[in-house]
Amino acid sequence: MASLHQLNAQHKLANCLKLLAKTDSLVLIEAAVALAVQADFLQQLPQGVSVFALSSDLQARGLLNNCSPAIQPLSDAEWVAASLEADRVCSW
Amino acid sequence: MASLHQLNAQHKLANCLKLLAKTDSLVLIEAAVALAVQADFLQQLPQGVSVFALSSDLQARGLLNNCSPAIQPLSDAEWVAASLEADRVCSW
Amino acid sequence: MKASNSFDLLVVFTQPPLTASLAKEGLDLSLVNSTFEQQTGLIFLGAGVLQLHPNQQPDILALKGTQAMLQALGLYDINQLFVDEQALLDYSLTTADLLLPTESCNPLQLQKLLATSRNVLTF
Amino acid sequence: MKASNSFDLLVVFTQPPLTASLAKEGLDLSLVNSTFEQQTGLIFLGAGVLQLHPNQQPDILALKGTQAMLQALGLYDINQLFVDEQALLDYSLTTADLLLPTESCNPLQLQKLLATSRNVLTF
Amino acid sequence: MKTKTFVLNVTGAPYASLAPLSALRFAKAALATGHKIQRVFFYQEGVTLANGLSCPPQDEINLTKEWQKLAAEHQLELAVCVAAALKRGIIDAKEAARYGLEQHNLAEGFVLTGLGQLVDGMANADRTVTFNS
Amino acid sequence: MKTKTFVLNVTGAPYASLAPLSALRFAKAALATGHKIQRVFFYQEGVTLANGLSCPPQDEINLTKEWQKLAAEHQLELAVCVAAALKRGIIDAKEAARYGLEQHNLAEGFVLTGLGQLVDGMANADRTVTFNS
Repeated sequence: MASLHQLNAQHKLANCLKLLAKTDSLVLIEAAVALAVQADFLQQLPQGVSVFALSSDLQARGLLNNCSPAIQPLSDAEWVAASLEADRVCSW
Repeated sequence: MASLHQLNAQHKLANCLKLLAKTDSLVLIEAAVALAVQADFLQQLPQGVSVFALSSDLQARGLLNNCSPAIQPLSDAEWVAASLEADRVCSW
Repeated sequence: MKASNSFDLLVVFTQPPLTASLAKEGLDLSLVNSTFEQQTGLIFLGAGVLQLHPNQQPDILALKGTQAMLQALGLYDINQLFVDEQALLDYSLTTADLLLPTESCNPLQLQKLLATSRNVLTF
Repeated sequence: MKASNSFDLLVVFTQPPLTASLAKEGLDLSLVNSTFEQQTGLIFLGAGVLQLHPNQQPDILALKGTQAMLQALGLYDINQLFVDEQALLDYSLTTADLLLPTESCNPLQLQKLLATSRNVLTF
Repeated sequence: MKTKTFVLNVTGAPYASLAPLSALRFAKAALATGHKIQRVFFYQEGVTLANGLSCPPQDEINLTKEWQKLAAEHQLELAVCVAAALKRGIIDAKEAARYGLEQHNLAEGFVLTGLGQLVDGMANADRTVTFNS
Repeated sequence: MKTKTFVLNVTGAPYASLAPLSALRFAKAALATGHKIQRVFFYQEGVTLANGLSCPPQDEINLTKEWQKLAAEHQLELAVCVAAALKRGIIDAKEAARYGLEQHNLAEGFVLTGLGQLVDGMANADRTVTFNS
């Protein structure tokens, strides 16, 4: 019963981490894609969490090429698919 | 040439701390008065910073009696006076 | 513990009292949810635990606050309130201090609540 | 260093690009300020340094972005841009990567900019 | 692939947030991949998208119009929480009359409705996705 | 005590923030202690306070009316950034005509004006205080 956590602002990360189980996934959207290029972001997450970031949001901010290889860019269609693969979406 | 930093949300503290000089003052307003009862808040500030919190904002949230003794409650009139004593107000 | 229960909707409060009308709109939704006979669980996370702080006097600011709505939760059969154990520590609180009976939960218990609920909304 | 200059207005950008219309409204204000012959200094703080990240393509989202306004700063005699040294490290950037010439500042230098400016607005 | 039904809950305002834009992208991608949008609900600050008097600069996206266009093409329901809307000054002709106001501003294609429509949507859709400020 | 002049810059919306309320408290305290409010400027989301169609529940504070009352008592200037307002659907009769809109909603006592009024205010007042969202 895994959740997809949808994070849209960096400052909401602390609360998101409290509910983020190691079997959950995380998708960075809007301005939160800035986390994808932040040095110490990934080490804050529990081991095993799949991390995605919306491709268009990365590209719009010039961050697509700087994105960590551990973070998978998603097209909008893949975003929709990810929301259905999880059992629920938890938007922060 | 000291500044009064006016902080209205906890998540803005990190940026505020970057510009907060040890000769500056800090006033907690609105929901940021929650910091006044948070265990590790004061130790994040540079030594020497005067810390205030608006009395009414504390009282409205039931926090006036729990407020750390190192934080001075301000009436609205004292808030106005503090804004004039500083050389500028930096609202976060 | 109750944290193994399954809810139709989990409502998560993350902000201290009188932060915009967030908490009020989250409680409005919780009450309406209940009238539709949907099981509702409430989590108070991070600074959200302060929503349950006693002695709130929102009228000092000519604001309305959520005390009356919180008291009404029981009438709507919403009795399952969970609080973030770490947040209680951060704000030097215990469950005995809070306005309503709650269950204190560690991260794994909070995560289990999410994992067993159909929908979740954060406020 | 230029960080000893005194400004009538210091405009502080704290958010990454395309966070609401915050940056745009901060730049609007900076340009108007300049037409009133007020000296304006700009600080890019925390995630705000990403405002100057190259290769932004806001049109991908049908948004407008601030690139044109940033390029126009020079025409309005706004040439003093300061960036948060620590934020550059956090985002693995150097001043050479940025869209415009800037000066990298440590906390004491940033605090001095504030201490010598008449007014400050954060966006 | 099986067709799924979505409810979208938009709680962030245009300009103050990207919520209405992200929800629009999500809706378009969901429809393009064969899914259904059962209802779009506007709550909290999200109700301000339904302000029919907004005049964005001509070279900027008009999100109210984009949503109206998508809704017309796909017969989407654009449901606006009436309590949240009235507080924030988003009002239709009928409510305006009831409050003794001479003007109104609810954009065409949006409907004022109760919070029950969100609850009903969440209970029945395959997936609810919220777009916050 | 010497009388000082303030400019207040309100950038947060009612309901989404406490900015209009905190600014009101500050203004009242400043006036009560003998100071002057040279101008109140509404920028960014703050412009939505000037929506004359807002209908808060009867048992809640109506911040638009509170500001109108204070402004009337003390001849305060309530200046609303026109560019920020038009984007967010806050419009007076004159601008509505220019945009071909049949309705308008700017609350009485508020004036649409340029950003220059904020800059001018900041340059001339003894102290500028901003109230953010």
